[in-house]
Amino acid sequence: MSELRRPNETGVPDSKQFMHPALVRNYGKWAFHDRPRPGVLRHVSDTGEAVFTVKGGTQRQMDIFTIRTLCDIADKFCDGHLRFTTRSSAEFMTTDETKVKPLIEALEAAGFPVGGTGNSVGFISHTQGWLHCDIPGTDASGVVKALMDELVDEFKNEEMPNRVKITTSCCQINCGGQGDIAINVQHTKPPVINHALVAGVCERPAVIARCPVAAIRPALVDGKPSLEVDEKKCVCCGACYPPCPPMQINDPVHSKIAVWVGGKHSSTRSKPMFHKLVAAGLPNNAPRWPEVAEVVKKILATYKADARPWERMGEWIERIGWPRFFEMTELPFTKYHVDTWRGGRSNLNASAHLHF
Amino acid sequence: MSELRRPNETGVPDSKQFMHPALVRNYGKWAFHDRPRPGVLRHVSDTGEAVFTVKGGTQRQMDIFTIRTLCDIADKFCDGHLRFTTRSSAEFMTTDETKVKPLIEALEAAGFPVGGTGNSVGFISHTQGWLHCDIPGTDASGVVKALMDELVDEFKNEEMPNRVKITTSCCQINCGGQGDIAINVQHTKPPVINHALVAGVCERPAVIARCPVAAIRPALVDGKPSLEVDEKKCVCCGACYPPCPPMQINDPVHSKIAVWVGGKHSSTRSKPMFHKLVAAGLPNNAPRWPEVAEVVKKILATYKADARPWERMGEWIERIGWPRFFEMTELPFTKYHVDTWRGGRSNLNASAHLHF
Amino acid sequence: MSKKLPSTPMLDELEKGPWPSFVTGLKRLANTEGKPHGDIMKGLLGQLEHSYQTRKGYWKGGTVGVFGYGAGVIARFSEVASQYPESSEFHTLRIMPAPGFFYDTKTLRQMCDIWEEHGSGLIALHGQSGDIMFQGCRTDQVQPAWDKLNEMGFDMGGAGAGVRTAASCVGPARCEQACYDTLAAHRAIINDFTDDIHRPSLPYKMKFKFSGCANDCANATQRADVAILGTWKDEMQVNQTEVQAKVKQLGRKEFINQVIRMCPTQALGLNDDDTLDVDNKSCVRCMHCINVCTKALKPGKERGICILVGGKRTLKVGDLMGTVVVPFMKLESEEDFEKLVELAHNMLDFFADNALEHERTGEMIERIGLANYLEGLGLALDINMISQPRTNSYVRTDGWDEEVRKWNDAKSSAAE
Amino acid sequence: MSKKLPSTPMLDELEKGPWPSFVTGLKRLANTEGKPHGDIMKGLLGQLEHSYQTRKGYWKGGTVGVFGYGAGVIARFSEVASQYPESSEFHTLRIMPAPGFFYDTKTLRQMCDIWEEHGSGLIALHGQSGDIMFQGCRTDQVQPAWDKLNEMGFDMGGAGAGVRTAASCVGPARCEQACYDTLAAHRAIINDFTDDIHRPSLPYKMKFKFSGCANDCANATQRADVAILGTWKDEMQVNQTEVQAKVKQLGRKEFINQVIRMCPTQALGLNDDDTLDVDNKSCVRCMHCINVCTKALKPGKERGICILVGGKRTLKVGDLMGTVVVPFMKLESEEDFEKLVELAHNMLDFFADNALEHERTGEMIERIGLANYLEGLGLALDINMISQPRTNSYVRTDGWDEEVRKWNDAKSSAAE
Ligand code: SRM
Ligand code: SRM
Ligand code: SRM
Ligand code: SRM
Ligand code: SF4
Ligand code: SF4
Ligand code: SF4
Ligand code: SF4
Ligand code: SF4
Ligand code: SF4
Ligand code: SF4
Ligand code: SF4
Repeated sequence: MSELRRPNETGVPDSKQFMHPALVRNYGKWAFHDRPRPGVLRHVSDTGEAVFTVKGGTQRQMDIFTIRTLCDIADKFCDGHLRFTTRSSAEFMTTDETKVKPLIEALEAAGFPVGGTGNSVGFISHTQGWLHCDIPGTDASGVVKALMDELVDEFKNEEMPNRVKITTSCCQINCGGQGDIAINVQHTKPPVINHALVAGVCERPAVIARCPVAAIRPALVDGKPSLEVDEKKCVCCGACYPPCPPMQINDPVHSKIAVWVGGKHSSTRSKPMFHKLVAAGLPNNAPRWPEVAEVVKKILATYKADARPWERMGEWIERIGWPRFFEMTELPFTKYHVDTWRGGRSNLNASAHLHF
Repeated sequence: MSELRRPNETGVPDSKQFMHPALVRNYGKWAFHDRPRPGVLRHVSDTGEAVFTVKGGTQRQMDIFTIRTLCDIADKFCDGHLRFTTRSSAEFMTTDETKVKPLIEALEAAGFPVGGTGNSVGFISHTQGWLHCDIPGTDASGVVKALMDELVDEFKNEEMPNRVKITTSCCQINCGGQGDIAINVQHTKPPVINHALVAGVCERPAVIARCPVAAIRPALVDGKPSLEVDEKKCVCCGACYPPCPPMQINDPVHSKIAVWVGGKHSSTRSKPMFHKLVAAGLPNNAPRWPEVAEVVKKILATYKADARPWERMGEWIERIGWPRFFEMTELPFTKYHVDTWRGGRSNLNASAHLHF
Repeated sequence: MSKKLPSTPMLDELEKGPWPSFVTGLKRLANTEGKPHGDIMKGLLGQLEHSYQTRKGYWKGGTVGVFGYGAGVIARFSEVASQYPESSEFHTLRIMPAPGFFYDTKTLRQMCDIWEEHGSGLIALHGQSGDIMFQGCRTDQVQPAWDKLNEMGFDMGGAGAGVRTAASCVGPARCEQACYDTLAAHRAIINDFTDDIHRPSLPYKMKFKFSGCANDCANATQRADVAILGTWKDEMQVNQTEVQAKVKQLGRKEFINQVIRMCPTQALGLNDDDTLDVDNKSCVRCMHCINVCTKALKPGKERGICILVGGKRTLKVGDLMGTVVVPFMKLESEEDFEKLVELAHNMLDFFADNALEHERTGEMIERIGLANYLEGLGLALDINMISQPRTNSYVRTDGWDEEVRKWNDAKSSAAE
Repeated sequence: MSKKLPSTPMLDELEKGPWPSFVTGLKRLANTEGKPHGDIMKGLLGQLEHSYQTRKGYWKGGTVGVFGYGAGVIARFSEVASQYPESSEFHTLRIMPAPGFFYDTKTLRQMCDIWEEHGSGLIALHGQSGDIMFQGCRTDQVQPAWDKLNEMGFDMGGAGAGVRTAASCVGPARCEQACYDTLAAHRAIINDFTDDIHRPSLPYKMKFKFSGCANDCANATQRADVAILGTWKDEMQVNQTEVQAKVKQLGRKEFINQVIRMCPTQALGLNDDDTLDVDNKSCVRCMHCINVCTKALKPGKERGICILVGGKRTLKVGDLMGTVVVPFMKLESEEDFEKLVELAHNMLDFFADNALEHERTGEMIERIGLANYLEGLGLALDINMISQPRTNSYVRTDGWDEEVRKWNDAKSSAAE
């Protein structure tokens, strides 16, 4: 065997070498921007130079042919430069306004919808799912694709009150994070323990420590060291599963989908907000999750019709109130919506502020 | 000994028998009110009838001579009717506008300041103190009297941005409740246990259960059952003292005064708010507590100068931000201001909202 | 014959200044010859001066009561009785006033006379819970003083682990904002609970307070286990002409600042003709705009109460605000009032059965969860009870479909 | 020679519809002859279809790495390898892109070529943390693929209990709102932490994220242990002529609604001449008005960063947002950057020394208290770190005078 190569521990490369030259020229000198049309940004610098950005949606998990197609387009219109956004959309920059239209056409011809700017629905943040993760309850790529098919018009147009950030997550760990709408797996039954395997693979104290409600105890099963779960305490979070695969939390029927709304990272107007549970018990109905799509579309349509310009999902609901949100979206409200976790009392209505 | 009389278990009497007849006539028919001058309200009913209310400050803990003087005034101007407010001010009602001026003069001549309406500083809510309670760290009547002497002009005028509700409490139990400003005893050392007495008077398990931080343990001292306090854990709250007087929490030097601001019960605009610690370590300096008065006056003057119409103390500070509040009031900010109690993390700034 | 007035240099400092002085009052009582309060108050002034000098209190509790009742007298015995024997016993009688603190002078004078004869002559109007506090009574005078007060038509207030004396705002008697009859509700509830006031046997105290609107002039939200606040369900009443007058009075910019900008839910807009654009669906009945525009705006016509449960001060868990358990309920007919009283009883019973020793209602709900409390009381879950749904996924939801069914059933039966 | 494409009726459903289909991409790779990814992807499609049919995942973890590093490869072995042997090993290489996700096509094509040769041909641009994810590699191909990517000038990203790959918004490269150079800060910090990225030995993971302003396009506040956000200290820049133009464009009422009324701290007033009245002392730098009026308003000129610490997802305690530990710090000169990097190292060291196993920075701070964290880092307490002071009296304050002295000292030394 040949000698192994020592890595060049270089960290991240300098971005400027990859950047469109107009961005390098105007670095830190931008004066303002506007959006000539959905999917297109125009940033004007203090020097008067304008850069047009055209934004195209991708599937994130791309085959090399798709990436090469994007490169072809960048070579043709953007001097061989492009970038990706924090939401996996591809951005093509040019200083030449006349290139904008053909660029859009080229992207759309190649199957990349143009949009995702301003008050549109952006691409859905993406996790691994059955394609790659070792603990998923559903498939992220599939859910995202199915939903984006339904929402593509909202991606291509800017007709929402404000930007809509949707996230998906294939387990309750929720690598997708907070979102205006978050679509996450929610387990509904305690893990079924494969006792035969525990002794072999599981570092028991670590698993016991992982449980947020101290529901796991060491136990002897058939004379072998194993674990048992206090099913009354267990909140079905699945946190014990990654460190101990015999704690089988995933279930084709009982691992459901829940929809959360009103999360936000920005400190814009309101402080950042966590997303809030609105719908649960939705079936994990691969390959197109129609029940999930229906809920998401209903929420979006209601938001679109009722919210005011610049209101993010959570802000809109705070204004109109949760009673009206549930009324307009026709979602059922249950005791599970009432927070029972640590400090949950702070989510009760401690005021005479009432919405009728 | 004569036979004991069985009580008439009648509960509370009907108010209408005591009410000024104009109030009975217009009961539930009020259309609007205004304030012709500080200390005077005019309520107009749907029928067009107007009732004038003149409000006078009292010392709450009144001798019968004082009460009789109030009665004399009510007899002379108000057909023998009066009421007290939830803040112990006396209200005199008449339908005769010409009586308002002489009524005011009569009250002031008798030593009752007229005011406390609208955007003034109301009378300070009052607790028992050394006069009557069995656990006080200071005297409520004295603190209130000393402060009202300083604030009487703010009682008589309506020059504050909104109503100011001040409360005092002679121990951390805080019978005075939340206030725009709350002036409360704050103990700074753990209780000193009088072991000789514990065995005799103390129901030990009850006291142990009362401690919010589980700092009290049973102990044998000189062979007798007693208690001991883990001084590292103890938060000096004094909750163990009422059920067990040998847990001597009161100390002439270490029982200090703390000032809290921004509490509010109303759901008006903002939801109700708890008051927040701003100053502590003030000496319990009877008989006139000048250090406390100084802090309170500084806070009030700052609020008066800077807040906008209708902003309650807490709302004003939320708008301008705590940094500016401390800057303008020149109060020191310490690590003790940072909440460390259950859920205290929710009082940290979880946003990029910054005040400079 | 009688004792000399003690020297009270520190207290004397509290005779200075413009505010009415309680010390002057105490001295007035002490200086009166021929009444029992003369001596009592000399002792009291001595002990109080001693407290001021040493910065310590010298009262201890004990048990003193009246025949037939188990609470209502706060017993105080002096720890320095040897120095101040005249005030060695200084008990307080808590007596409940009429709701809204209304008096005629005849009644007040009669009370003064009784207290002149049997007590110290010191009366607090009123305690923070709402009692008339007759302060400073010798043990042997408690029963006679009580008998006379009771004969007048007044009853003992609460103390200890029972239902407490309630308080209510002035309400419809003199306030245009009152959305229900606070005084009647106060009376209806308290007079149905006299047994629980007088013979306390709960895990801990229980307080009711009544405010006619969200301004909460009775401090109910945080200071009552059960807070009953007025509100309305339909649209607020707007007189646009008066709105325009108000805009003129304040100026446009100031009107925007004080009204439009301060609405907590941005429910208000100012039309270009200076009329108001009210989005009643967003309005949370906070009262602000109505307070500013007393002539132009009023609560709606479909009025009633909301009930918040669990307010309390700080012991053990930190302060709690009450939280909504009944978002709206009419309170007009006799049946409405009966329903309210019944609900109050259910609350008390549930508290008695489920709270731990020295646990208030709010702490109990925090421990068992709101859903269980509602179920225990048979109250319907309502979205107005939360400020927002849960923000974490730590919950076992396998009863989801069943709960959805319940919600839908409740909705369709409400629609019927 | 090569395998048949498996039947994938469920996955085929995901080829329908307008959005670019990853299934089509997978099939494209599977259908390509003469490249290793042809077979790998046939296996993968088979296993994925099996997952869809049975609604279960079939990957398990393991340990695979590259020479010299302890992390960066996410190992995946199939539990159904007997049925789909071609994709029985399907590891991911996490590679860090340039800050801001900038590429030229040469670089991207080169990456595609490498992955065509050594991997499955599937690349995710990008992972939620910010990595380029080269997904689907046989164990024996990991090292050669890595060698080539590394030779290109790219380095391995984070995994496990170490510093993770960072993310930054586009920042000054194409955004007028950027209050500091996100890309430079990202690079400065990450390139000083390569050892902690590549040889993880912390109690748990640690993430940095960089956003140029409060809009937080990098999702730093909740998704990073250390969030670095741009802000400003002086007054915002206002072009009143452009304000008037904006009022005209939106109409007065709409301008009030969208700008004045939406400011979270009522810092804005509309003057009668349609100019803006900005109360910079009340403004919290939230960006809203600036976002609406991109031409009229700008952040101030005294720009810098604020640092929030403790954001994370839900495990064990529920989600946490980062909270302020440095309200303002200049980030312009080289020394400024050095100071930032040093601070980041202190944060890491304190975390390494004080966190429990599997405890994130936010949980640690919650456990030990913010004051102790600040003290550990030598950071000055600042009022911007709290949203409000404590609301309960449960604290032992006998060090009050000492703390006051510290505050006053700090204040007077700042004034010097
Ligand atoms: C390109 C991108 C940054 C990057 O480095 O990749 C970006 C770019 C811009 N963002 Fe963003 N944001 C980008 C992700 C985000 C995210 C994070 C995310 O999407 O996951 C957020 C925070 C989301 C949250 O709160 O959870 C974000 C919150 C904002 C906001 C605040 C919105 C709000 O009202 O809360 C603004 C302000 C605005 O809308 O004017 C903003 C504004 C902008 C502006 C207008 C800034 C500027 O002046 O150039 C940029 C044009 C966006 C457009 O397409 O209209 N951007 N922006 C990201 C595009 C993502 C995408 O493809 O959809
Ligand atoms: C008389 C009294 C009720 C009673 O039954 O005794 C009362 C009477 C009125 N209150 Fe009050 N409030 C009274 C205690 C309170 C309290 C409780 C307290 O003082 O301890 C509060 C809640 C305090 C809190 O939030 O902690 C209270 C919060 C309000 C508010 C809301 C203020 C706010 O913006 O938060 C209003 C609305 C307003 O100011 O227009 C209000 C308004 C009013 C109005 C204008 C209602 C009306 O239309 O008649 C009354 C005239 C008051 C005046 O003097 O200007 N009243 N008001 C109480 C007088 C107390 C005193 O002598 O100072
Ligand atoms: C007299 C009064 C203060 C006053 O001068 O007005 C008072 C005085 C006492 N309160 Fe109070 N509380 C008084 C209103 C309150 C209030 C305000 C209210 O009712 O609106 C509160 C806050 C609200 C609440 O209920 O939480 C209050 C919260 C407490 C607490 C703390 C309860 C908690 O859960 O945190 C205690 C301690 C206890 O119950 O063990 C307490 C205990 C006491 C005791 C019994 C102290 C003791 O353990 O011996 C005091 C007797 C003093 C005495 O010598 O008369 N007092 N107490 C008030 C009752 C007068 C009346 O009947 O009208
Ligand atoms: C690949 C990725 C999702 C994606 O498709 O983009 C991912 C995938 C995994 N995450 Fe994640 N996380 C990814 C970004 C995130 C994020 C978002 C972010 O970084 O902004 C979060 C939320 C923020 C945070 O850090 O809290 C996130 C929160 C977690 C957690 C929960 C941590 C917590 O404290 O609550 C875990 C569980 C753990 O660490 O034990 C986790 C664990 C995992 C593991 C390692 C599951 C496991 O224990 O085996 C997943 C490996 C999947 C795989 O097969 O590759 N992942 N994970 C993201 C990393 C790609 C990249 O390097 O660019
Ligand atoms: S959300 Fe869960 S299943 Fe999905 S990638 Fe993250 S850890 Fe894996
Ligand atoms: S699923 Fe969650 S709550 Fe249940 S045992 Fe596992 S870790 Fe504990
Ligand atoms: S605050 Fe404390 S000392 Fe004062 S009356 Fe209430 S219980 Fe007694
Ligand atoms: S003072 Fe408070 S914290 Fe200290 S021992 Fe007593 S009850 Fe416990
Ligand atoms: S609470 Fe409302 S109804 Fe009652 S007095 Fe105050 S303003 Fe009037
Ligand atoms: S009552 Fe309050 S919430 Fe309703 S419109 Fe007026 S200010 Fe807004
Ligand atoms: S976070 Fe701010 S600076 Fe960065 S891209 Fe978004 S708007 Fe621009
Ligand atoms: S930046 Fe935000 S807080 Fe500051 S004035 Fe604008 S809207 Fe208000």
